[in-house]
Order: sequence, then C-alpha cells, then structure tokens
Amino acid sequence: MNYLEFLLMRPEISLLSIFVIIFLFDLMATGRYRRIFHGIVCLLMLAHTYICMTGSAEEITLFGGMYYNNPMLSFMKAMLTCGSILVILQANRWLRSASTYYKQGEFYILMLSTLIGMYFMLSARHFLLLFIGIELASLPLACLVAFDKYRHHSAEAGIKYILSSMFSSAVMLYGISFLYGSCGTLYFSDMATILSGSPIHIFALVMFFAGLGFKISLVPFHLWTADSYQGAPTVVTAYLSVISKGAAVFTLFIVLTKVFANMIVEWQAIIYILTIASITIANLFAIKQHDIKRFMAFSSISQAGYIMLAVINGTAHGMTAMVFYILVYIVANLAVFGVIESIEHQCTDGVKREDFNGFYRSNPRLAFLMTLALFSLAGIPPFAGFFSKFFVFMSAFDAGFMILVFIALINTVISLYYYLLIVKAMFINQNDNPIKPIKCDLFTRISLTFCLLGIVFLGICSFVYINIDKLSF
Amino acid sequence: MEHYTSIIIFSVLSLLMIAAAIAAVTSSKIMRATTYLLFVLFGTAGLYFSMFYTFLGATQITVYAGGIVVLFVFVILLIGKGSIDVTHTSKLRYMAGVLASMSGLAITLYIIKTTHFIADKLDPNGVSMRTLGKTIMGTDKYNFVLTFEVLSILLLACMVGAILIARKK
Amino acid sequence: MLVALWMSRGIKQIRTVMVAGSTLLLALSVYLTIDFIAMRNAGITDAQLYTDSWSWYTPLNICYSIGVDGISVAMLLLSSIIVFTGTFASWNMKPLTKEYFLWYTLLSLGVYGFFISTDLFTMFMFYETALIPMYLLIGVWGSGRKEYSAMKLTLMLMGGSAFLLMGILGIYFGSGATTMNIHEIAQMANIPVNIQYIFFPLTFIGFGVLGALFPFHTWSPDGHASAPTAVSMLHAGVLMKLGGYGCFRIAMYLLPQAANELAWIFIILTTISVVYGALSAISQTDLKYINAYSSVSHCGLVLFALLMMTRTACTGAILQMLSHGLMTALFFALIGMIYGRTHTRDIHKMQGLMKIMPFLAVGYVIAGLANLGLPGFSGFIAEMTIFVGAFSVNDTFHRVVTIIACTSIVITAVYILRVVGKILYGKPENKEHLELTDASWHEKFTVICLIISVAGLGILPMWVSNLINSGVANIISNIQP
Amino acid sequence: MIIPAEYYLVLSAVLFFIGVFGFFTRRNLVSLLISTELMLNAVDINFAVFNAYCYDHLEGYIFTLFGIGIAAAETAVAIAIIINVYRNMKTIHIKNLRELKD
Amino acid sequence: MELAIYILALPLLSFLILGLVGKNLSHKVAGILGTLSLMVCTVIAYSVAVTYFGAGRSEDGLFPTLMPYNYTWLPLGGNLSIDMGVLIDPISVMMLVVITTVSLMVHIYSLGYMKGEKGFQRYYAFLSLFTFSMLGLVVATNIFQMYVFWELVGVSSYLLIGFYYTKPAAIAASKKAFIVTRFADLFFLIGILIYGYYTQDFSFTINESILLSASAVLPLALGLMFVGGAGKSAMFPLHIWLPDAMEGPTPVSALIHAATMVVAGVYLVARMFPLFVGYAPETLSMIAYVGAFTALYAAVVACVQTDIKRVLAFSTISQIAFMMVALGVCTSTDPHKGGLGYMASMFHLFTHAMFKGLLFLGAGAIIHAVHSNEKEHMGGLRKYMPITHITFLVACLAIAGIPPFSGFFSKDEILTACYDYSVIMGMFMSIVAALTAFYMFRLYYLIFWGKSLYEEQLNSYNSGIIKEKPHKPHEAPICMTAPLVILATITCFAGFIPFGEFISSNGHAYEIHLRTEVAISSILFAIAGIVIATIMYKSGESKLTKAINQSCKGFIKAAYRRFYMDELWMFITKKIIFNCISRPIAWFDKKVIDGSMDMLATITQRLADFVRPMQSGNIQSYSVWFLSGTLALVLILLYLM
Repeated sequence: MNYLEFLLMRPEISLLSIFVIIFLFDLMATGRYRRIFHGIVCLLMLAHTYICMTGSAEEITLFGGMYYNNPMLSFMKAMLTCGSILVILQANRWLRSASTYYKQGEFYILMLSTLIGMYFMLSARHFLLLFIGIELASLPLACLVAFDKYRHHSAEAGIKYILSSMFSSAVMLYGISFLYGSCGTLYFSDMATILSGSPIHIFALVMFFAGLGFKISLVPFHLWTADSYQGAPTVVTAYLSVISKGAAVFTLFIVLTKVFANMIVEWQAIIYILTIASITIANLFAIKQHDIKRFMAFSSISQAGYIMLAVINGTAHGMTAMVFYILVYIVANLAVFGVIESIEHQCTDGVKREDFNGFYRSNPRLAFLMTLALFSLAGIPPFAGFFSKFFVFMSAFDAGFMILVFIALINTVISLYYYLLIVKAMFINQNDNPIKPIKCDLFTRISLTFCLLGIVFLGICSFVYINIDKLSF
Repeated sequence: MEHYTSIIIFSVLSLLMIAAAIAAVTSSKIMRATTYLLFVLFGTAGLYFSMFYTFLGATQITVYAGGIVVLFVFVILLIGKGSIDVTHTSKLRYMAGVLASMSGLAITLYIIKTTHFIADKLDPNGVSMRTLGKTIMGTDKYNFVLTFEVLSILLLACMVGAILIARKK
Repeated sequence: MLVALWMSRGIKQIRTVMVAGSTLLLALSVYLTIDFIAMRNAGITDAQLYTDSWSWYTPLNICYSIGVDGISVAMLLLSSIIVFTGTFASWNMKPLTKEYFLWYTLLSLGVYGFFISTDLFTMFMFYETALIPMYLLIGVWGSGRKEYSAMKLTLMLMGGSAFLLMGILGIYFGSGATTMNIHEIAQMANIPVNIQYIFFPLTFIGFGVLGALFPFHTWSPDGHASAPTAVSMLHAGVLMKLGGYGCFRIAMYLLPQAANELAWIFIILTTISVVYGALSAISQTDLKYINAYSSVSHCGLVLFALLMMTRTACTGAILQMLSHGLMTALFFALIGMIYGRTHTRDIHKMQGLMKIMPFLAVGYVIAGLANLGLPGFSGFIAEMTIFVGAFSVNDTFHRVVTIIACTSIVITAVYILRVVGKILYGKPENKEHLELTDASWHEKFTVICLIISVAGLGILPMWVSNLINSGVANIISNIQP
Repeated sequence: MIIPAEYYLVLSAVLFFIGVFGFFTRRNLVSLLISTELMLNAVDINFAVFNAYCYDHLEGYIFTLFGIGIAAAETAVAIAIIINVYRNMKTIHIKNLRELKD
Repeated sequence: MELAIYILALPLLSFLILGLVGKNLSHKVAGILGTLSLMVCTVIAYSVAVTYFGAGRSEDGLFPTLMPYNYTWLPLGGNLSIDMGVLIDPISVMMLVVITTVSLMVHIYSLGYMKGEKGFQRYYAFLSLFTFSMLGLVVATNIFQMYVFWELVGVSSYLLIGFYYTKPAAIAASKKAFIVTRFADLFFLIGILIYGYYTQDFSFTINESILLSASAVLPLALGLMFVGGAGKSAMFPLHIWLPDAMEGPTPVSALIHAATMVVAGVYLVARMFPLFVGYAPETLSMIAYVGAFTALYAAVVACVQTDIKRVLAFSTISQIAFMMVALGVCTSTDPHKGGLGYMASMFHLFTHAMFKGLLFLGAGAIIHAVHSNEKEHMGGLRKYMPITHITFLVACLAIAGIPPFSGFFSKDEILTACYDYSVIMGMFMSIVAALTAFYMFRLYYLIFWGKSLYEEQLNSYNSGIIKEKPHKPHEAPICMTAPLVILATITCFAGFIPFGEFISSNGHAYEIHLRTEVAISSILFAIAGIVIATIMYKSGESKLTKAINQSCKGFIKAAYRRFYMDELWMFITKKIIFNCISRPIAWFDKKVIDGSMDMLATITQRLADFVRPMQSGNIQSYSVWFLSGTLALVLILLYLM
C-alpha cells in the first residue's frame, strides 16, 4: 500500500489541484473576485501546462501497472491542456453573458473534470481505468453540451449526446467484458500476449472500437456528431471537436498498439473501412451543410478519417504523424470556432454559411484568419495543415495502404470544395447586410493569435515535428 | 435435488428476467416499464447471489433498485402526462430495430458458442470483505485504489453537472 | 520575402512596393542567368549549380534543398519576366488592391519555389502553394462565371495534385525511403519497374492536369476566361509550365523505365490535345477561350515533345515552355486590355479595333504572328526544335504522331487569323467603341516588355538553347535506356 | 450442479439485446434510459460471471461494482438532461426531438 | 561578296525604323527613306553580280559557290542545326538582281501610287520587310533558312494583301493567302524533317554517300517540299489564294504576286534541282504534269476574267507553271542532254519578273486612272495614257512570245525543253502559249481600245443624262511612269542576255541557240492567238465574240468561276473542317469532357442527397446505424478475412 504513488502522477495531481482550487473559488468568491475568475483560471491552466511539460522526462509505471506516463504522454496531455486553454480563452464572451455568468464556475469544473478523464484515458493501462476515464471525459461533457439550459437546441443536443454516449459505452463495455472473459485480465501488458484474433477477440475488438469510434466520431458511429455540435454552445462544440476527439484518438492508438498488437491485421482492416467511410460520407454531408457548426461537425468527421490514416500505420512514425496532425488540427479548428464564437451573437438561429457573405469587407482580420484556418484544414501549403496531411498520407503509404491513401486524396478535393465555399462566401459573395465589424475581447484575441501562429508556423518550423518524433514510442 | 435447485432457480430467474425485460421495453406505460426494470434488476442481484457475490448483489439492490429506479420514478412523476410511450410508430424503423438487435443477438450467441471458456472456478465461499477491501484500496497489481479515486471524481463531476442542468435558476 | 516586405504598407504604396519587388526579382533572375551561363562557360559541369540544402524534417528525410540547372534558370527568368509585367498589367486592380497583390505574390512565390527546389516534398509544397491563390484571384477579381471557373480550376488542379502526391509518395517509398532529393533518387535508380508502372501514370497525370493534358484540360478555358489579366498571364504563362517541368523533372527523370514503356499512351493523349485544342479554338467566339484552347494545344506540344525523349525534342519542349509562356502572357495581357475597354470578349461584337486602338491592335497582331510560329519570334524556334527532335525518333508511330502534331501549325494560323480579321480589321461598327482610348503607359510598357522578350528569344535562340541543353542532356541521359 | 457459465452469458446476451431492441424502438426518453439500464445491467452480469467462473483476481467483480456506480452517474446526468428537455419542450417524446437534423 | 550581307541588312533596318518610328515620320520622308535604302541595296546587288560573274569561272569551269557568312543560329542536337548565312551562286545572284530591281521599281512607283494613303509608312515598312525576307530566302545557305524566310515572306505577303484592313475582301484574301500557303508549308516542313533526318544535314550540298543511303526517302521528301513550293507558286490546286491576293495594293501585286514571291517555289525546285534529277526523277515528272495542267487551267480561266488584275493573276499562275514545267521536263543535269529546262526556267523567271512586273505596274497606273479593276470601266484608254499604253503593249508582246522581246527567248527555250521531253508536252505547252497570247491581247484591247467609258459618260453628261461630271482618265505621274519605262526597256533587251553563260543546270556555260522549228511554230502560235484576240476584241465585243460566248456559255461561266475551285475549297474548309470537325469538337469539349467533369460534381451532389436521410435527427436510427455498423464490421472480419 503505497499511496505516495498518487503524488507521482504529476499532471493529474496538478490538474486535480486546480480543479479543487476552482471548486473552492467558485464556492467562496463573490462579486469583485468573480470578475477575475476567467483570468485566474487561464493563469492556473498555464501554470499547470508548465508543470505538465516539465519534470516528467522519465517513464513512470504506477499502481501495479495500471497507470503509465512517459514524456510523449505528457506531451499529449499538455497539448490537450493547451487546446483547452485556447477554448477557455475563447469562452470569455459567452461566459460573461447574462445567461451563463452565474454558472461560470461549473463550466470550468466540468471542463477540467473531462480533462482529467482524458488524462486517465491516456495514461490508463487497465481497461477499468480506461473506461472510467472515458466516462469521466464524456459525462460532464454531456452537461456542457446541455449547458445553455434554456435553449432548445442545447437541450436536444445534450440528450442526443448523452443517450448515444450511453449506448456506445454499453456496447463498448460489452466488448470489454468479452475481452475479460477470454483473457482473464484487463491489464494491457498481460492482454497483449494473450490476444490472438479468435472470433471472440474480433468481436470484442470491434465493440471496443465502436465505443472509441463514437468519441472520435467515425462513420457509422458519427451520427450524433452533427446534431450535438450544432446544438451545443459553440465553445463546447469546439472543445468536443478538438480536445475530446484528440484524446480519443490518442487512446485508440495506444490501445490498438499496446493491447491489440497481435491483431494488427484485423484492426487495420477496420480502420481501412472506417476511414474510407468516414472521409467520404462526411465529405458528402459537409457539401450540403449551411449551418456552420454543423458543417464543422462533418468537417471534423472527415478530419478524423485523415487522422486514422496515421493510426493505421501503428508505429512510432504513425504516432508522430498522428500527434502532429492533431496538434495542427487543434489550432486550425479552434481558429474557425473562435471566429464563429465571435460572430455568433450577431446571427439569429445559428451561424449560417450565408452569414459569412461579405465577411471580408467588414471584418478583414477575422476573415483572413478564418481563411488561413480553412486552408490549413484543407491541407493547403504553406500552412501547417498541408504538412500534417502530407505526413499522415506518408505514414499510411508507408504501411502499404496505397489505395486508401488514394481515396483519401481524392476526398481532399471534395473537402477543398466545401472549405472553399466558405472562403468564397467571405471574399466573393456580396452582401447588403454583412456582419458588423467585431471587436474581440482580449482573451479571444490572444487565443486567435496563438491559433494563427500555430497555423502559420507549425508547419514551417520543423522542430515541433522533430521533437514529437523524438518522443514517439 | 440439490443439483437441480440451482438450475431451477436459475431457469426461473432467467425466464423471469427475460420476461420482465421484454415487458420493460414494450409496455406502453413508463411507470410499469420501470417496475419491470426493477424486476430485472432484482433478478440480476439474484444471479449475483447465485454466484456467491453477495456484496455485489447487495450493491445492485441498493444502488440500482434503491437509487436509479427511484430516480426514474421521480422523473416520471415530475413529467406526469408525458410519460406515455407509444411503441408503434414507424413500421420500417421498428423492423430495422428488430432486425438489428436480433442479428446482433445471433452473432453474439454464435460467438459465445464458438468460444470455449474455462469455467470451473466458481468459489462457493464468495469474496471476503477483507479481500474486497484490499482490492479496492490497494495500490499493487489487481488492486484498484486509483480507479476508485477516479470514480469518485467522476461521481463528483456528474453530480455537479446534473445539479447544474436540473436545477432552476 | 516579398510578402513580408509589403504586408505592413499602406494601400497607396502597394504599387511602388510591388514594382520594386518584381523589378528586384527580375534583376535577380537576370543576374542568375548571366552568372549561370558564365559558370557553364567556365567549365563547371555539375548538374546543378547554387545547390544548397537544409535539413528540414529529418525523420522523414525532407530537406529544403535548392539548386538550379539550365532548365530552371530559364524558367525562373520566364517567371520573373511575367511577374514583372503582370504587375504592370494589373496596375488598376480596383477592389482590395492589397489583397490582390498579396495573393499574387504568394502565387509567384510558389512558382519560384517550385523551380528552384530539388526536393520532392518542397517541390510539391510550392506546387500547391502556387495553385491555391488562383482560387481567390479568379474568384474575387475575375469576371464572367468566375465562381464556377475558379472552383472548377482549383478542384481539378487539386485533383491533379492528389494524383501527384500519390506519385511522389510512390517514388519516395519505391526508392527505399531514404531521401527526398530528386537527384539522389535518380542516381540510385532503384525503383522497381512494377512500382514505376503504377506511379508513372499517376505522376504524369498529376502534372499533366496542370499542363492541360487532353481529357483533363477543361479547367483551362473556363479558368482563363474568368481570371483577371495578370492572373491569366501568370497562370497560362508560368503555372501551366509547372506541369511540363514537373513531368520532365519528376515523372520522367525519376521513373525512366516506365516512362519509356508507357510513353506511347501519353503521346497519343498529347497528340490529341495538340490537334484538338487547336481545332476547338477555331470555333470559339470568346477571345480568352480561343487563347485558352490555343494554350491547351501549345502545352500539349510541350508534353508531346517531352515524351519523345530525345535531347532535341526536350530542349524544344523547354523552349516551347518559355516561348508559350511569354506569348500567351502577351496575349492575355492584350486581351485583358481590350476587354477592359470594350467590356466584351465576343469576337462578333468587336470590329475595326485597329482604327481605335492601334497600339493594342498591332501588339495583338504581333502576338498572333508569334503564336502561329512566325520565324523571328520564339514560337518558331521552339516548334521547329520540337519537330526536328520528335522526327528523329526512328519509328513509324512517332513519325505519324509528329506529322499529326505538325498540322497544328496550320490550324493555329487559321484561328489566329480569324480573330485578327474579325476584331482588328474592318470598320469599327460599334459606336461606343469609337470613344475608346489606346493603351496607357503602363500597359504599353507591359506589352513592349513582352514583345521584346518574345522577339529576343526568337531572334537569338542560341544562348537560351545552350542554356537549356545542358540541363536537358543531364536528365535525358537518365531517361534513355 | 453448477450452472454452466454459458447460460449466464446467453442470458446476459439476451438481456443486452432486449435492451438494444428497446433502445431502437421506444419512443420516450425515459424508456430509452430504461433500455440502456438493461444493457448496462447485462454487461455487469457478464463481468461477474467471468470473474466468478474463470478467474481468480477480482477485476471483473470490481468492474461490475464500479460499473453499477457509473451507470448510476450516467442515469443521473441523463435524467437531469431529460428534465431539462421537458422543461424546454414540454415533452420527452423522441419525435419532438428533431429540430437538429439535416 | 561581303557586301551581300548589307543587302539583307538594309531592308531589315529600314523595316525596323519605319515600323517603330514610322508614325512620327512624314509620308515623304518615310517613302524616300525606304526607296533610298533599297536603291543602295540594288546597287550592291548589281555590284555583287558584276563582281561575281566578272570574277569568272574557277578551274573546273564552274562559278564557285561562295558562303561569305554562315552562322549557327539554333543548334538542334546531333549534327543538325539551323544556320543563317549568305550563299552566293549563280541563281541566287540572279535572284538578287531580279528582286532588288523589281522591288526598287515598285518602291519608286509606290511613291506615286500610294500617295496620300493612310498608313503610307506602314506600307513602306512592310515592303522593306518583304524585300528583306525574299532576299533572305534566295541567299539561304540551307533548306531550313529558306524555310525561315519562306515563312517571313508569307507573313509579309499577308500583311501587304491585308493592307487595306478595313476592306472585308482584303481581309479575307489575306487570310486565305496565308492559310493556303501555310497549309502547303506544312508539307514543306515535313519534307524538310524527312530530309534533315536522313541526311543529318539541312544544307544543299550533301555528299553523295549520304544521299545514296537516304535515296529511298528522298523522292518523298522532295515531293513534299514541292508541295510547299506549289503552295507559294500557286500551282493547281493550291492556286486559289493568288487571284484573291489581288486585293492588295497593285504595286504589291506586282512585286510579290507576280515577280518575286510566287517564283519562290520555282526557286526552291531549282535549288534542289540536283537532288531532284539525281534521286527523284519521278517527282520531277510529276512536277511537269502538275505544271502543265496548271498552265492550261490558268490560261483558260484568264481568258474569261473581267477584272484586269485577275487576268494578270491567272496569267502569272500560268507563266509560273511554265517555269515549273521547264524544270519538270529535265531529265539530266547536262543542258545538252535533257537538262535545258533548268536554264530555260531560270531565264523565264528572270524575264517574266520584268514583264509581269511591268504589266502589273501598268495595270496599277490604269486603275489609278479609272479607279476600277473591271474591264467595263475601261476601253479606249490609249488616248489618255500613252506611256502606259506603249509599255503595256511591250509587255504583252513579251509575254505572248513575239521576238525580239525577252519573253520570246525564254519561252522558246522552255518549249524546246518540252519538245525534248516529249512531243505531246511540247505541243501542249505551245497551245498554252497561244492561249497566253490570246488572253493578253484580249486584255490589251479591252483596256486600250474600244469605246471609252469616259467619253460615253461625258456625252451623257453633256446631254444631261447624268449629273456628275465624269472623272477624266489621266496619265500617271512621273514616278509611276518612270519604272514602267525602265522595265519596258529591260523587257525589250533582256532576251539578248546570254543567260546560259551564267546559269545552267550543271553550272557549265551553255550557249543559247534557237531551234528554228520550235521558234517558228511558237511565233506562229502566238500570232494566231493575237489575231484571234484582235478579231474578237479590237473594237469592243464583236458579233463573233458574242456568238462564241453564246455557244459555250456554260463553259465560259465555269471558267469565269475558275471551275469552282474556290467553292470546293470553301466547302472543304468551311463546311467540313469548321462545321464538321471543329464545331463538333468544341461541342464535345463543352458537353462531354467538361460535362463529365461537371458530372463528377453532380454525382457527388446527388450522393450527398442520397446519404442525407441517414442524418434524420432521430437518435434511434443513429443507434441502429451504430449497431449495424458494428455488426457489419464483425461479419466482415469474421468471414471476409
């Protein structure tokens, strides 16, 4: 019984302490202090990121192999945290609005708890911990989705999310139960040697995959995505589409390579099918969308498909490509959501593509940022998205999936089409009544600036990638 | 005879559970469905008992029957007249549902059938509370203090969330 | 570099900065050309000069490596001339001037980068960099069905680059995934033949789309028709050359066996594009469409010549790239200027422009003559080199296609003269047109610069030809079995 | 006689898919929740059975135990949201929950 | 000899000056500048000729072939390269003289003719350009250089024909001329390609062994080159552009479409003559037949044309055909043994250039006077334009082959060569010669004799039938008549030049001697033609004429419409190429290819609509998809892998 081991989980503990601080602050603080709540949270998170990034240079295995941390995982956690910070920064305006102001504290608490859940998803080396991590990462998220209590859409999105989530976790649990039944243990390291690819293993693998596929929103497990994204508060949508998805992808990669290493043929086949389905179907849907958040939902599904191209590789190489892709995806997607968030209050009934008509004339900077972000998402050089996409393709190609790469590449053309539709709306389409010039608040501005920097420099400066590569395992 | 008691108990229990489950998903009154669910949950507790997992069975009854079902009842009462479930709407979707779940069942049964589980370890002594306690609170392998703690965070977060959503301004 | 230079400037100064920048680039590339020739004359025979390489993405063997040989020097020169003149051609670009030039500069950045890279990745990156600004340039500042055209152009080219990326990955992994450097891959020459068979067509089509290869050319007429003047110039003048250059530098150079085996398919396609483009041009009524189809035909000739895989033909191909680049830029510049005045490009609606705007009309006649391969202009030397080179492949198939391709010069004459006759000659009938003015000074400057370049290349082809020849020889020796 | 483990498994499978069936066909949010409870319950049975019949350590046991807890948490959140839905729309019928769609 | 380069440089220079800054010069300065530079040119050309022929023959009895300049212009890999240089040998010197002379005359003449025209400077610039290219063509050191200038000649011809660019007919004519010749040039180019590939050289002097090895393809190559030549020289059926080309200013017609450019084809064949004789005799015979047919065809058509320039144009075609025939009937390089035609052809080229130039310039003067091309507006002009009348008559006599005018001698040599080849060919060509005499005198009488339109109009003006006072025809100014006189003088005496001394098929001196029977018969034929013409047209249209017209109305109409060759070509180009090929291709491009690309987009959109119901908003159907997907994956993995 060595409870000191808790203290060795640096990122988790530090995040947990912030969690507690915020909890207490929320309970105690009044009036004046509440106004600086947002700033305090951001600072705390920054400090936490620092802690997370430093000092965990060595591998740690704790609790009899249940918990594992190494620099790469720390990096992933830091990435997720940074992403969350960006989201929180963007949330400022929304949180200060009258309908949300009083539940500001809850927002942070729920968000941080999901983040903790993701940390455990990444670090778990036991299915129980993994499962609890996943639940911790999704249940509070359901609350966040339904956060705008008095908006129909938010409630509807919330119920759709929670029910789908429950359904999928039931399915996943069922799969895990069979894994347990056939392996006798749920420790990753022990299971890896036992799994051989017999029918029950395949059955369990698919069910498990479905559970994570739900979180990553791969086709055909994606159908909740659009509705929830559209209905949820924009900040939450951003969080869902980026952080939650990223964590799930990381987890999937880890589980597949650590647990199902022997079944690589099977899971590669799964990914193969799902990737094609995801990219293609999501693209088809995205073409027809007018609501921007809904559109971004499909875009994110298709992006998830591209991420899978890196996962399918299953080596350190693939991991690097995947992490890098997600990193780039985080900044680009958050940039888009940042813009959406900034203009949202001017649009009744959700932001539509048409609302962007003439956007460039009225808000050149935001439109410019948005364009860059969309280009990055579409994989246009010299923005970071190009690099990440290239590496992803490379890793899938390396694994020998040429046809898959080819199909994905053809799909990039479709995806370019719909991204360009927005660009077109902003630059080309005329509008008598465009969105009025917006002055973003400081927090949003910081966040967007970071996104912009990321979009522009992540690709051109190769050291990020190289360092990730060094960390990969 | 002893041999057969367990099997009889099991068969009765399982038939009851299946019947209750079917009733729970078909009954048009939600309150009744909840009651049927309660039966299933009790039945499950019975199964746990039959595996000599008494603590588990007890938890099942306490948490599920005592907690969750009460919640259900609570919400049903709250909602009142909205609580009628119209089962038959779209035939197509209904059939799709039937088809999907039946084929799922078929596949699962097939998988269970083809797999050979080495199932001979049933320990009539059950699990001692001491072992259980150690397992939950231990830090070594096959001990679960970490998950226990994380679960507590989960419950806390869910509580916060649920209250947030459910409470009025 | 240029981007950073003027990002911060005010609207009024944009022109100044742009002119300064493009002049600087032009000067640089002229200097580069002279220096390059001097070095060659001094007996330096390395395949590439000014090579440099910075490791970029080490784990993936991606380097930012640059270097030039005769071909790229020539192409750089071409690009800078056109960028330079294009700046003048877009003197009065009205809405969002700054943005226009920003994208314009990004586009040229991509082009320059492409020509100097010797690394597959960077090359591909610059290639795509050059493509995307087209969308906005056409979409925002274009005319006619600009949105449709812009979208079509972008999507088709991106589709092409999807093929291309496949090809590049195939080459990289086929050669053992140890280097992305083109020359190193070429030297290793270890790509298995069956892999080459898969990836040669992919790469070739990938670049071919940009080079307006027959069934993939349809972006070109619409795109050109809708694009603003300078963009048409740059696009037809330089960007389409990326296709030919890439086909040669990557597809053929790195996948020689497959290139030899599969060339016939593409020869047929290119022959079709040569004749087909020319024939289509005959019955068009929109000036830009005519020129766009003419570009299809001429660019087809470039690919055609490359596929002949003889040194002469390939030299001719590069010459044709230069020549077509300059000519077509001239054409588009003139068309843009005419359109800017008459607001129509329908040849039936214009008449007797020679009387109204003599300068532009004379320029147009000269461009037309250059285009139909008049000796003394660049078109002639390029075409002749190509035909002589193509004819020297000794088998019936090549002979026949060469002769078929030759017929394009007659067809070219037909459509050029048709246009000249229709719009320039005759009596001006449209009353409104009588009021129109002739070219302003910056327009004149543009036209004159281009005419001088075209004629210079046509009258003194020797030095360019020699310049190119060394580069071509190097590549050809790798291709020929 | 010890009841074979497979019997339990079959039972749990049947329960699970009855839950699935319910989830597919019911028209009321609470009913859906009930169906989900059935599914989760079936999974719990699985874990317990495997642990009881096959393996020494208490992983399955603990899993079941925690699973019950998680199910409770999920239900709590779901019910909270259902209440919220009801508050917003005055109904908890699925067919009314289709404002968000293509 | 080194001066020869200036012959090229001067016109080019004057073209550049006039072309670039011409606008700022006054008409006079521009005209004089152009004329002066050409005058210098002419002087140099003559001096070159004098020094060249004066230097005498080298030891082997030949005039040396000199190449004072030859630079590589464009290397083509291997041994091939396009060179630019100056080649001096008898025929090129002869051509230099011819071109500069006629060109100078035209330059001087144009000072008067084009006076006051808009674009006067442009006109002179184009003339200079043309002269430059034509000179470049004749001094070409290799076939490719020839091709280069060949094209330039084509373009300058295009520009000059289209000089009146506001006239639709001129535009059409220039376009037609260019495209038809360009079409022929295509074959020329292919011929060059074949030639160049098999001999690995483009030059005219290639050693025997290489030629022998390439002998299999030489007939083909040379035949193709001839097609190119036929295009420029307006051989049937590529002649259609020449009559239309008369839309250009008349001096231009004189220079380009009578004297110089159109003989480029003849010059080409003459240039390649040793090869033709040595390796492609069949091709040579083919040339003869084509030439003979063309000669007859053009002569017949010329008999019924009403536009005087058209008559001259067809006459030109016919005469060039004579030259072609002369070359074609050669069977060896020895002028004594069947190689006479070469010399005859060159001789005729020389004399024809002079008298046809004269005819055109005369016609120009007439047109200048009456402002019309049609014969109806002419008649009885001899009173008003005496100088023109006399010079025109001289030219007519020359072309008809009446001694002692130059045409007689050269034509006589041609006929002799024809008779040497075969009697039938000789007879045939003699008849054509008679026709020539007939139509020329028909023209002559129609213009200068008969009723004067002016007088008729004056009468009706005086009697008040028409209001306007008619325009009185007047003699041309001095700068127009002077060239007429000069050329007439040359025409009178050129026949006595011992042409064979300078030029013959094998390079050795050949003494021209008239073969009596041929000479007499040809004179008789010519006189017969003249007499018939006199009877028919001396004083207007006689009854006989009308009777003849009546009796073969259909034939005459057909001949007037040039036997519908133009219509045929129009049918082929307009209907078949434009409507049946180009249009469908454009349609195909728009609909099928473009359509298929758009189709991809449409299909994508349709698919998008198709999958749309998936996103029904119903959470249960979502879950059905979820589970079905999972099960499908399980099944796939279990059974398909």
